[in-house]
Amino acid sequence: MSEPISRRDFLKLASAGAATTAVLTGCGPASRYVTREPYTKMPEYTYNGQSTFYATTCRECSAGCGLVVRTMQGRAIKVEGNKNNPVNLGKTCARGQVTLQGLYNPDRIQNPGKHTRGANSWSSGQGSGFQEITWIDAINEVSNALSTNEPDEIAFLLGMAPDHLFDLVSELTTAIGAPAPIRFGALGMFEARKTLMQAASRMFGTRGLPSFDIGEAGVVFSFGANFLETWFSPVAQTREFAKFRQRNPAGRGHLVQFEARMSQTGSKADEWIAIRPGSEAQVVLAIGRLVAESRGLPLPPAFANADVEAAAAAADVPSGTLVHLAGVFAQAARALAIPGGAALAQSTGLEAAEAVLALNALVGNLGKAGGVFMAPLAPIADAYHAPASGREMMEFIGKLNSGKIKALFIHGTNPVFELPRALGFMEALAQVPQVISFSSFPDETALQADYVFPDHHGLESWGYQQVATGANAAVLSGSQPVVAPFYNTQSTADVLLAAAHLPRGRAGGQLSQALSYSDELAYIQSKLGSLLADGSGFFSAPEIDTFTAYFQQHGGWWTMDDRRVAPPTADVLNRTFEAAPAALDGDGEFHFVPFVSPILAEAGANKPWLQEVPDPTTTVMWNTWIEINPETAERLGIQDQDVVRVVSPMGSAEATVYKYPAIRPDTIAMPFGQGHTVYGQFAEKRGANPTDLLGTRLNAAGDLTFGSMKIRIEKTGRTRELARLEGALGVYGFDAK
Amino acid sequence: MSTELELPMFTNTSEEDLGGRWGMVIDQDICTGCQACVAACAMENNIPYVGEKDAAYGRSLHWIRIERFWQDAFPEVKMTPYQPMLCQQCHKAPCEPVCPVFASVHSASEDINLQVYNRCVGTRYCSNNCPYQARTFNWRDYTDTRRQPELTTLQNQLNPDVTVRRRGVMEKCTFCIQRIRHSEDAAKADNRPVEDGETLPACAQACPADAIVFGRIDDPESRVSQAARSARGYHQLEELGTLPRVTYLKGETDGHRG
Amino acid sequence: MAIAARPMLPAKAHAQEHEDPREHLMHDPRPRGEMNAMVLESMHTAGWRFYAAAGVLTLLVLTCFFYAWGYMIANGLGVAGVNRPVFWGIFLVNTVFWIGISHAGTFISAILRVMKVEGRRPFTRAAELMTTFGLVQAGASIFMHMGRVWLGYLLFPFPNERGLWPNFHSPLMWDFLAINTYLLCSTMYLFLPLIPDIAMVRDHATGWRKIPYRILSLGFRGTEGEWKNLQTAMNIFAFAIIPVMFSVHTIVSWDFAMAMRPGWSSSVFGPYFVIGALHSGMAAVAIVLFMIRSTMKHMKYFIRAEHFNLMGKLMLIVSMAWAYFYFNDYLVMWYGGDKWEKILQEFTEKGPLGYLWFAMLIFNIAVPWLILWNRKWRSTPWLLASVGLIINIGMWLERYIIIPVGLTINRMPFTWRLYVPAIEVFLTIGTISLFLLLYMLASRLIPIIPVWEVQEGQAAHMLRKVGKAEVSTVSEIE
Amino acid sequence: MAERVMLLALFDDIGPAANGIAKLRDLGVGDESMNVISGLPFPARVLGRPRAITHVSKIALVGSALGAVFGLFLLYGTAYLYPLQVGGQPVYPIPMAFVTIFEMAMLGFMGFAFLGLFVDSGFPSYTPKEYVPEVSSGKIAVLFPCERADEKRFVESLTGAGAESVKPVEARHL
Repeated sequence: MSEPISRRDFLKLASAGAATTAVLTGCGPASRYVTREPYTKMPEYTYNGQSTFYATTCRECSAGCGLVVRTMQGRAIKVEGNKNNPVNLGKTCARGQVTLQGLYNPDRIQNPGKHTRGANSWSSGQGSGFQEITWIDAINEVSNALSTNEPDEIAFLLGMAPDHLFDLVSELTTAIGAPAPIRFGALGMFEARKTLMQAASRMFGTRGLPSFDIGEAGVVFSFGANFLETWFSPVAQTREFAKFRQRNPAGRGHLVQFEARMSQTGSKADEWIAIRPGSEAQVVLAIGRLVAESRGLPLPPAFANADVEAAAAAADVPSGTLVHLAGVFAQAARALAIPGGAALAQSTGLEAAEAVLALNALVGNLGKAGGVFMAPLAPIADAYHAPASGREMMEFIGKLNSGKIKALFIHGTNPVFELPRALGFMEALAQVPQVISFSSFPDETALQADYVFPDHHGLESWGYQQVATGANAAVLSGSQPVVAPFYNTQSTADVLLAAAHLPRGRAGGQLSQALSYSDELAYIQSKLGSLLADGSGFFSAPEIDTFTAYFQQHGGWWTMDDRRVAPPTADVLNRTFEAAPAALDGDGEFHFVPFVSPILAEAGANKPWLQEVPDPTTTVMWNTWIEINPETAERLGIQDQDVVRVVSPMGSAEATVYKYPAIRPDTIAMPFGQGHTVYGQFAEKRGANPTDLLGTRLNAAGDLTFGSMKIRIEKTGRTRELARLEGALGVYGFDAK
Repeated sequence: MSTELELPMFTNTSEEDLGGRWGMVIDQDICTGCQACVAACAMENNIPYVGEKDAAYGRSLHWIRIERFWQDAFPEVKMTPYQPMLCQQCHKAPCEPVCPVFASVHSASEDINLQVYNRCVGTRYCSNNCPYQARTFNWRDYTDTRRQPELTTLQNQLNPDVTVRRRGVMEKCTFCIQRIRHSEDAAKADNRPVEDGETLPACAQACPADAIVFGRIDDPESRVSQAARSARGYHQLEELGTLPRVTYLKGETDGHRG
Repeated sequence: MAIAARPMLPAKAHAQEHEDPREHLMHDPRPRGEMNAMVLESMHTAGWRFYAAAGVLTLLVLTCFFYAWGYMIANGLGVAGVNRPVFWGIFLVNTVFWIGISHAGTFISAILRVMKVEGRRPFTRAAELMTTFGLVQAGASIFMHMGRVWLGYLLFPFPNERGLWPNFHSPLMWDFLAINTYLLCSTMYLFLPLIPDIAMVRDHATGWRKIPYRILSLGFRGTEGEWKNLQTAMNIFAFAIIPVMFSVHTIVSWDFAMAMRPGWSSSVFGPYFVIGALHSGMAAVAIVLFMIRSTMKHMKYFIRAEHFNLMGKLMLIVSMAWAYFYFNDYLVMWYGGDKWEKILQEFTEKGPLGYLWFAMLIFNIAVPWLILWNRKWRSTPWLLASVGLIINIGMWLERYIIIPVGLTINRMPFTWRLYVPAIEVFLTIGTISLFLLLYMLASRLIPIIPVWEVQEGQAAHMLRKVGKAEVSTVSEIE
Repeated sequence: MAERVMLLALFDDIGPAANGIAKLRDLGVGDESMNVISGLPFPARVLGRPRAITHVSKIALVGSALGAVFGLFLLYGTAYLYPLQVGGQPVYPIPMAFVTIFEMAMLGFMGFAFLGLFVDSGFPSYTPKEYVPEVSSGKIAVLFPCERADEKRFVESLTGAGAESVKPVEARHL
C-alpha cells in the first residue's frame, strides 16, 4: 500500500477524466484514501442540495452492468446506468433500478452474530436465536475455522458475483491446500451454462462462453434462450435486440422462438413455435437437415440421422411448419441460432446445444457479423469460472453428507432456496458442524448457519466483476462504495484477510504470507497491477494509485477493441447425433416448465418495489402463479383465481391459476423467484417455489434437466385473488374475473 | 402564453400545429416490456408501493404501465406489441379544465401538464376525464412511517427533488420535470441552450432497448423530432384531439414473412 | 242514429261512487281553530314508538355517518371501494340520488302552486322539508367523496394566499354554485309559508316553548301589508325556483356529460337527469305522505286518497317521461355505433352486472306502469308508497349504472376493473338515517301541514249544483 | 289635543268585517289609519280596502342584477385576476358565463326577495304590538284609532255591523 493521497489530489486526478462524464470518482466515507481534513473543507458529498455520482457495478446478477449512483448527503438516491460501461452503455434493468431497496432494506442483517440453526431471528433479544458478537470475535471464529480444521475439511460456496471475492478465496484455498471454492447461482442453473460451455468446447475445442451477435443477424432462431429476460446479460442482449429490429444492416430482424411456454422473449418473436418439451434436439436436427437440403448443400453427418416427420410428431407441430422455418433460415443472409436454457435442460440438452452450434456452422456464420463468436475473456481472468453444474453440486452435497466437511463458508448464494429440494442440500448442511454465512439478508441458507457475518451490500462494497459475456470488449467492471455502510457489516474479503493475518495455528503462518494484502482494496489493486502495462484499455495510468482512481471513477476498465474471437470451424459438422427424444421423469399428465421470473430473478423477492413491478407477460405482482392453457383449464373445470396444486414425484406446490393463452395445452409453467420461507417481510411465506418439484436427472453435460418433469395438477377448492396490473375484464373479456 | 393573455381570450387560441416543447417517442417494435422504465420511474419519483391487496384491486401507483393484449388462440396466439402507457402530456388536456381548484394546470414554459399536489382536493374528476387512464390516486397514506414502520429505512432513498404525496392526492407522470428544470438551470448557468439528450426522464434513461426517446419537439433536428416523423408514428386516441406529446411507433411485423 | 248511453256494470259504478266531492279535503272544511288544534296535537304527541325510532336512527347516524366518515377521513379513501378506473363510486351515486329526492319538494310546491293545483295544499310543506333535508345529504355525500375533505374550503370562491381562485371552467364549480343556490333558496322557500303557521303556534304555545316560535315568527301578526309582502315573495320564489331546480340537476348531469367518456358525453343528459330526479322525488313524496299519514295524529283528515291519487298520476306521467328520455339516450348510443359506447352497452346489459340493468328497467318502468294506471290502486296509500319505494331503488340503481358501472369501461381496456363497494354501504345507511331523523324531529317542531293554506283553499272552494250533480268550483280569492 | 285610543274590532267572518270597514269609513276613519289583521291573506278588494303596496319585487330585481354581476365576476373577474389556460380552453369562455351568471342572478333574485320581505314588513320586530291570538284561529281583527270621546259611538256602530267584540287594546308582547 503506497503513500495515501489526499482526497483533493484524488479529485484532481478524477477531474482529468471528468470532462467526458459527470461521474466523480470517490469512495464515500468508507474510502481508505480519505485523510482527515478540517471541516472548513467539507467533502462534496456533504453539501446541501448537491448530488454526487459514483460509478460502481450492479450486483443483482453476475452480468456486471456498470452503474452510476446518485447520492446526496451520504444517501444513495437513484441508480443510473454507466454510459461508458460497454456491457450496458448507461442502461439498467428493473432489478438494477431497485437495488437501492436492497441497500435500505428493513430486513438486512445488521450485526455479526452467532445464530441457532432454524431460528428466524437476526438480532439479539430475549429468547432470540441470534447472539450479536463483535467483529473481532467474528474474525476469530473465521480464523479458528480456517486453522483448526484440516484443509480438506474446509469448503467455500460462493455466488456468481463478486468475482474479486472468488479470486481472493481461490488464492486462500490454494494457499492452505483446501479444495477450490465452488460457485453456484440459480440463474446459471436455469441457463444450463455448463451445457452451453461444454457444447462449445466439444464442437469448437475452445473453453469459454460462446457469444451470439444478435444485433446484426437477419434471422434469429432461439431455442429456449430467453435472452431478453435473465439469460447471461439481459440488458446487453436487449440492446442487441433493439439493433436487430430497427438499426440492423441486414434489415429488420426476424425472430423465431422455440419454446413450450411463451416467454417475454417469445412475446417479441415474429413466430412463436410451441414445440413440446423434450423434442428440442430433434427439432434442431430436423431443421438442420431441411436447411442443408434447401441450400442444396451435401447433407452433413451432423444432420444425417434427423427425421423431419418424427421431429414434427415429437414436437407436435406440423412438419410443414418446420419446412417453412427451415426455408426462412436457409434464405436468410445472416441466420443465427441460439441454444438456451429450457432447450438444454433436457436429457438431450447437450446434443441440442451442439446441434444448434452445428446449425450455425452449417450456414457458415461462425465468427462472422450476425453469427457466433467466443466471448472475450475478461481482463485479469485466467478463465471463465462458470457456476457449478448440477453434477458438481451433487458431488459437493455428497461431500457434505459424508461429514468430511467441518467448516463451510457460504457467500452470495442461497442454495437451500435455489437448488431443487430433491438434491437434499439442506439435509446435507445438517451434517456440517460449522456453517458460516456471509449473507446480508436473512435467507434460507443463512437460516441454517451457525454464524452470520453479514457482508456489505453491493453498493457499500469494493470489488470487480469479470464480465463473462455481453460486450464485444474485454470488460472488468469495478465496484466502489457509494455510501457508508448502513449497518454494522464488514466486507467478507476484509474478514477473510484479517482472519488470515491472525498469527494463529498452522494455517495462520502460511496464510499471512500467501495473502499479504493489507485489505480488500489492496488486494484489488494488486490484481489491477497487471493492467498497467496493457495499453489497449480506454484509459491507462503511470502508476497504480492513479490507475485505481480512474478505475473507480469510470467504474471499471475495458479494452477499446473488439475482443471476440471466431470459433475454430474445424469438423463441427462431422459429429453425429442420434436425434433421440429426451427422457422424461414423473408420470403426470403435463410437462412442467419452471422459468426464472424476469423481474424477481433468484434474489429480488425481498424488494417491495420489485414485488410490485408486474411480470411482463402476465402482469402479475406480489405472488406466484401457475400458467395453464385456457382450454386445459376449461377441460379441468379450473377458473381464474382457483388455487391448484401441482404435484411431481419430488414434491408439490400450490398457487393461483393464471389462464395463459400462450402455453401448450399439455404444459404447465411456473415462475421461480417466490416461495421464500424466510428472507424478510416482503418475501416471506409468499407464493411457491417450483424447484420443490424438480428431479435430480442430469444431462450429458451434468446440468439439471429441469425441463424433463411431468406433473399432475390437483384442485384445492380454494381461491385466492392474484394481483394483476391488467384489468382481466378488458384483456380476457367480461366473464373473466 | 403571456402574450396570448394580453387581449382577452374569448376563443380558443390553441392551434393544431402549435408545437409542444418537450416530447417523447416510444418505439413499440423494440420495446421488450422489460419493465425497467416502470421501476426507474418509481425510484426517481418517490412512488410508493401499495402492497398486494391494493395492487390486486387496481390501486397500484405506476405512473407508467406496459399494456399488452392477446390475439387469436393457441397455437396462433400472438401478443400485441408492448405499449408503455403514461401521461401523454396533452396540449389540450381533458383533465385540466374539469379540476375545480386548478390542481391540474398547464405549464406554459414546458407545455406539459402539471399536477399541483398541495392544491389537489381529490375530486378525481381529472382521472375520470383522462382518456388514457394515466392518472393514479393515493387511496391511502402509502408513505406514512407510523402506519408502515418498514418504510423508515427504505425512505433513505427518497428523491429530495420530488414531493412525497399523502393520501387523497392525485398524481401522474411529470416527464421528470425536476430533471428538465435541473438541466435548464445548468444550461442557463453556462448560458447555452439545453443540448439534445442532455435531460432524460428516468424511464428513457433506463430503457435497455432505448425504445423511449425524449427531447425538444420544437427543435426539428432533435432526435425525438426525427423519430416522431417516422412513417410508423401515431398518437394514442388521436381522434379525441387531445394533441398528445407522446408519439408511438407501431410495432411492425416485417413484410416478407408472417 | 244516436248512440244509446249504456249503463255501467254495478262493479264499475261502485268505483264511481268515490267521486263524491264531499270527500275531498277542500269540501270538508273545519273551523280554523279546530284545524289548528289538530295540527298542534299531531306535533305534540310522540309515543314510545317515536322515541324508539328516533333512538335507533340516532345510533345509526352516530355509527354509520359520523364514525364511518371519520374513519374514512383518517385512513383515506382506500377504505372505500373506489379504484382505477372506477374513480367515482357510491358517494356520487348518493349525491345524485339525494339531489333527485330534493327535486320533488320544489316541484310539488312551486309548480303546483303556480299551476294552482289545489290538491297540493296539505303536503307542500312535507315536500319542501324533503328538499332541504335531501340537499343536506347530497352535500354531505359530495364531501365524503373528496379525497382531502379537510381542504374542501378551497372550493369556495375566494382567492388563496397567491391570489388563485377556484376554476369556474369546471362543471364541479358550477355544481357547487347551483347546489348552494338551490339549498339556500329552497330553505328560504320552506320558511316563507311557515311564518304564519309559526305565528299560530306562537299564539298557542306557553312557557319556554313560546320563545323559539316567537323568535322565528319574526313578529308576524297578519296585517294586510305583511300578507301582501309575504305573498309577493312567495310568488317570486314559486316562479324563480323552478328554473333553478332544472338548472341544478342539469348541471349535475353535466358533471358527467362534459367528461370525455363513452356513455357519458351525451346531450340528452340534462333533461334526462331532471326527469330522473322528479321520478325518484315523486316516489319519495309518496312514501313520506304514507309515513306521515300512518304515524301522525289527525293526518288522515288532511291527507286523503285524493292526494295519493294525484301523486300516483304524477308518478305515472313522470315514469313515462323518464322511459322516453332513457330510450332516447339508449337508442342514439345503440344506433350511433361508436365503438366504445357499443362496448359499454354490451357491458351494462351482458356484463357481470347486467342484472342491475334489468332490475332498473323493471323498477322504473314496468312496476309503475302496471300499477299506477288504476285509480283504485294508486289511491291506496300503502300500495303507492311501496311503488314509490321500488321506484326509488330503481332510480338509485340507474345512477349506480351510470357511475360505477359506466366508469368500468373506458378507452383503455387494459384498465377495466369491477368496483366493489366497501364502507360506502355504511355511509349510505348513515345518510338515509340522518335524513329520516331530521325529518322526524322537524315533524314535531313545526306544523307539517300549512294550516293557513289549507283554510285558504277551503275558503275558496264551494259546491255548486249543476243539474242533478254537485260540482266543485273554486273562486279566485287569492 | 284629546286622548286617543286604539280600538280593535273582532269579526269572525269576512262579510261582517267588510261591512265594519265600510262603516268605519263612513265614520271618517281613513283607510290609511285603519289596519286589518287576519289569519288568512284576503285580497284587498274582498274587504273593500285599497291595495297595499309592496317593494319586495323591486328589491328582488335589484338583487338579481347584483347577482348577475357577481356571476360575471366569478367567471371573468377571477380569470382576469389570475389568468390560467386549461385544456386549451379560452381564458374568458363565453358559453360558460351563462351558467355562473344564471345561478348567481337567481340566488340574488330570491335572496333579495327574502330580504325584501324583512325590510318591507319590518321583520324581525319583537316590540309590543296590538294583537289578539284569536286572529290565528280564523277571526278577523280591524284595528283603528279614535278619540276617547267617540269610543262608544264606534263600538255601537261596529257591533251593529256584526263585530263580535270591540274593545280598546294595549300593545303587548306577541
